[in-house]
Amino acid sequence: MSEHGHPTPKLYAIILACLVVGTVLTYRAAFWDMGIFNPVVALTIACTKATLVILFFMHVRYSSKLTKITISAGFFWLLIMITMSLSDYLTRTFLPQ
Amino acid sequence: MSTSQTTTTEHHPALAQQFDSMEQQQDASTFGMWVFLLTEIMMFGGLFTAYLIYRIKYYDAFVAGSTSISVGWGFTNTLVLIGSSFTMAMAVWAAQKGFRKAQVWFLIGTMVLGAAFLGVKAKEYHDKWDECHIPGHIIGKGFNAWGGCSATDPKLGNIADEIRERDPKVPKVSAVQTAKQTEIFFSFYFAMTGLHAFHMVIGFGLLSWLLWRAYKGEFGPQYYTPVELGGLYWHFVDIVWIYLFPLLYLISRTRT
Amino acid sequence: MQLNFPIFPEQASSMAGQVDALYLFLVLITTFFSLLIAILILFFAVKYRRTPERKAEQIHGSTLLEIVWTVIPLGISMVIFVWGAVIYYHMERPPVNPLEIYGVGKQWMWKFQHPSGQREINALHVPIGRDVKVTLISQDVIHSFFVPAFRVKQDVLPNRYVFTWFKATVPGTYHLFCSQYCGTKHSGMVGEVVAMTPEDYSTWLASGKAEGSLASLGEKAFQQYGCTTCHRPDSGARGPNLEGVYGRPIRLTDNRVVLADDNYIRESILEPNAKVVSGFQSIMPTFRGVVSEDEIIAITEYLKHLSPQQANPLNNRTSPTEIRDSEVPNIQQQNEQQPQQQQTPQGTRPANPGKKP
Amino acid sequence: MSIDKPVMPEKHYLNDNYGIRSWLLTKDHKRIAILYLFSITVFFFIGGLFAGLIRLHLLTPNGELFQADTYNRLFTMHGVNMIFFFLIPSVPAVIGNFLIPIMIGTKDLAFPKINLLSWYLYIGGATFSLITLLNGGVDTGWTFYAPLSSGYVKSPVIVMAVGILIVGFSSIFTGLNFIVTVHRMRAPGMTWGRLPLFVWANYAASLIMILGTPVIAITLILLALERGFHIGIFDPKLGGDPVLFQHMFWFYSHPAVYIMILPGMGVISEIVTCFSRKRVFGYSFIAFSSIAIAVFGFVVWAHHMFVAGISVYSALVFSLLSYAVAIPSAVKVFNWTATMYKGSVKMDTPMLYAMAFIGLFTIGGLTGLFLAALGLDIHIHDTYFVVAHFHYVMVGGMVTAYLGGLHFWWPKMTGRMYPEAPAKLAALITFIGFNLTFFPQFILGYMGMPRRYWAYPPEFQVLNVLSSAGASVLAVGFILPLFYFLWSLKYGEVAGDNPWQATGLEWETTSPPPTHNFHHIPVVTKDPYAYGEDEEVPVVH
Repeated sequence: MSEHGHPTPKLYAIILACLVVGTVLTYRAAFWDMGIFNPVVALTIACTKATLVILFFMHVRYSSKLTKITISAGFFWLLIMITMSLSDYLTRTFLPQ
Repeated sequence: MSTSQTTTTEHHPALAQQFDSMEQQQDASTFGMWVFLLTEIMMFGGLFTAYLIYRIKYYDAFVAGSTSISVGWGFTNTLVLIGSSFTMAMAVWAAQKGFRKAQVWFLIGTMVLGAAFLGVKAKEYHDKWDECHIPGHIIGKGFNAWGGCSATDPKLGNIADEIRERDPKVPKVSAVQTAKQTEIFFSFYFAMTGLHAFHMVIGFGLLSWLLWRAYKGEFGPQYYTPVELGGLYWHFVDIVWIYLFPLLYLISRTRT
Repeated sequence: MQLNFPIFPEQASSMAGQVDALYLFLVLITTFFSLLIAILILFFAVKYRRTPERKAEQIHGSTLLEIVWTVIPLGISMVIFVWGAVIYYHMERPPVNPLEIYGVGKQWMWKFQHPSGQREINALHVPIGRDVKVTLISQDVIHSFFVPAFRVKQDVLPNRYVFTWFKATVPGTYHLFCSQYCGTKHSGMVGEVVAMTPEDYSTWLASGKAEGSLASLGEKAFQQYGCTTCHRPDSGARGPNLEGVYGRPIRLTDNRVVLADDNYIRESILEPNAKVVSGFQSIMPTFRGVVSEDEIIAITEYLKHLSPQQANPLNNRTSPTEIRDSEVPNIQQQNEQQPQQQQTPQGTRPANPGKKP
Repeated sequence: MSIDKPVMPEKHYLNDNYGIRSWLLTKDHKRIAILYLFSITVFFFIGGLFAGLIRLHLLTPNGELFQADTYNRLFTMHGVNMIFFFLIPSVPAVIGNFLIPIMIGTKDLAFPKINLLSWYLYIGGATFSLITLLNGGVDTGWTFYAPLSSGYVKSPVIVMAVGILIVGFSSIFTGLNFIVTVHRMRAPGMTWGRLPLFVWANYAASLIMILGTPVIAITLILLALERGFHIGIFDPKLGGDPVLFQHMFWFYSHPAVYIMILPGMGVISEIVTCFSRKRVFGYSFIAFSSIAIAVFGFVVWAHHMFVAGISVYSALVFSLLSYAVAIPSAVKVFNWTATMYKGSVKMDTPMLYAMAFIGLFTIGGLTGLFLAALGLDIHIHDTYFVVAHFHYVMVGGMVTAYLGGLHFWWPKMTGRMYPEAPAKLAALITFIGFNLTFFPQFILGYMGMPRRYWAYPPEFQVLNVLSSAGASVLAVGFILPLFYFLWSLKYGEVAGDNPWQATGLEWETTSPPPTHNFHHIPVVTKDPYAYGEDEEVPVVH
């Protein structure tokens, strides 16, 4: 937070409101049948909420580039682990001709 | 201590010897915390990856398992945790501004909400115990060897039956079969929420320590790094829950 | 101690030559680069040894050289990758019309079953000149089926069939190893593979005291466990008629379509209600702990023989995702409409001249 | 400079304070490095003892020395000891801990208390897992494959898993400390382009430590839960998938080999430049290849699983990516070689080790290509070929680099020189013994001898005897330094601040350095490895 510009309590309150709305929305959305979009919607909302927390509650919006890179790296590596593992599981049933 | 207005040119009592300035110290500490959170992402990430693979593999059993946990309590807990994140953010803000009293109250608020979360979690765990949904049976002895649950009547089959009664689309799955696959769901449920709750407990400890120091008035605009770091940790734990809630509680609720 | 010890394994399968060619190529590459580096280092160390007269010449680097020694190794490794991938592709592609042998690994022995009913422990007799497909499963931990002379290796997993295949070319007796560490007597889980001429093989088959073919063993087990009570070819049957099911796509109660392969049949015996055929109740009890892996294999073989095609249709398929809806038979209807007749829709299937067992 | 004899500085980190408390509660990174040095030496020799017993046993084909069960415990304990308790902490926690703050010109690591904590975690975890020895050790192999480890073996797997878990956290904290220190604590003028390559390499290794280690932690937790409570995630009997364990295990354990080798590569970059009196050839290529190895290292793990029953398509992808990691390693080797070109080469002991490293690592790396080639790996997977490859990289590479680095910086750490003649002898013995031990194993592997075999067919005996003979030579090569290093502590020549006339901030302070490393925080104005600028052609010794 050396790079200044501080969030105010008002901003925090707005974020809180957004998070609550997001939670209610996830909850409601889970009961509408959207087929395969149910998990997609749920995860989209979750990601949005997480981003809000990271950006504002955790002050990343006001932090150095290094912090931003660090966080992106974390999620990027997680993505590597998930996609590369699934690359095995999702293609296992195919037999080569 | 905090009332004496030290400037960065003088030696602040909280400045460690290896650092040149308070600013460098705060920068390094905050960055260190982020790097630590990176490891936390990967640690939970391992669980998430495994969870995802089994969710694809045993989707129906995961639906059955998910349906058996109380979405109401999960929803409540999500709100509680979000609220605690808010009070934590406010505590950091108060520390930064040097409002000692506000800071103490916000920290107390965070702890109360955190405790409420853990309380609800304990209740949920207890319910699972009563329903014989604790995974980890000793092979051949049934779902839960300790809780007085019988070996041949795993209740998960009943859940699957209930789901089936309401929705004929759900495939018929035998009780034993469901029990075994749902057990994997519950293994993930307890591993993930357990690891999360463990982090909450540690966070609770951190908060108590911060509260004590805040009460003594150690934090102010010059030095509030510990509160900031505690906040980062607490928010991270909140983020994990933001993902856990839909992944564990809301798998295809439309079928119920 | 044998002092005239070999330093190269025997080549006794159709794949061995290909694998060795790649190996020798890589040995060449390794030797070349190792010598290059070693000679350069020693040469520089001697030529540019420290003397009071000479100073080191400072060189910062050369982008051109960096590119050269990035691109050349990249090129070489791509050649190796493609070469290795081609061999792997040949190894993984299931052979057409193979001799099918089943193997079960357990701590610490190998059991093999031939289609004609012979059983062997820690030994495997195979004819040369014919594709042999070994379908493998483990009863406990992970093992690995390894025949160095054939250059084949496959981890043998519990709860799931895997297969490997080879075509032996030279008669002889070769090592069979378990190469995945599997507990105390891991190194005792060894045996021999005997490759024989087809004539010797048939003699061997005839001399062995088989209690009937594998399929007949399966039929016996099928009756012994009372499978026929429900799996009957008439309309009142509580279970689907299993004639002609093997290798076919099956529609399940939830409208999914799966392929009735070895793994599906095994799962249906052990966990009957995991994937229930459309139109049937999930009433079958599990046979886990009742029926052995050997018997499952025999029953599978029996069901295979109930299919009109002798050749394993799985060997001709590409992927289960390619199953089209029109291909999917409705077993229930089949049961109701033609109760006595063994019938399978063959419309869209590539004609495979099948002989009935 | 050889006229006035160098003297020891009056006050330095070793005599700043005395007593056991001043060591066990120290926050000085240099003292913590010495603590690590002692402890990993102990674990190295314990692991070495197991290795010696294994080789002794394999002299005869029929398993005449030990019971199969004992043998299995020996190789498991050898693997666990060497990998988790020696190789992973070796260069980073000893040499890196000692040097990184000095090299970048700061007083200490960013978090000295956490640094001390990580030593305690290390020693606690490692000791804890040695408790299993009371029960005879663990017999799962260091890879702990489920379901063997989760349900079949009778040895104390959970204790071992917890021990490794604790040591894992030590590794995480070390990595965290290095990363923050490198980012936030550099001296004025120490830009990223001026960082010594040793620091770059350790930085890259630290990235792997913090990104990979948590995954092995959660994997081991799940394994312990599986074994204790049968939660069914890895156990096929309960519907779990044992291959998932392998995925999660190798997600860490493959990158972990780069934790082990990268810092070694950093050591080599320092030694080669110093003893050739040359700027390093292609500084930025070596620096970035470290990062490239760390990043690519994460997407190749399933090449350990080509025969494990993974999807064919997945295998192709992982094989292709495996070659991506080979390129930066090749780039490094070529750059080191080019650095020697037209240098002024002096073959002191550290340089001997460095040259051995380059040669052996080349062989180790190239044989990795065999294993990444799909069709070929089917045959050599889980054979002695893998064992040989791994030891060429880890012993021929990492241990050699560690010994080279220890000789190179020994005068800085202790203020005294090691004796040159026995050291050269030891380097030579190590080199010969090493090749004799492990080269025959390549042949054995291609012949088809599976690894972890307690007994083997008689036609493999000659090669095994050769290997065992080599091991005894190698043991001499490893024990020798122990003696002359100890000897030098008292009788070694006083080294002076910069016995090698090397560049780098660590040579600008006294030997041994003062507690706060520098009397004044240095300001960096020169590029790294600025050899030849103020050269008066020193001929040391």
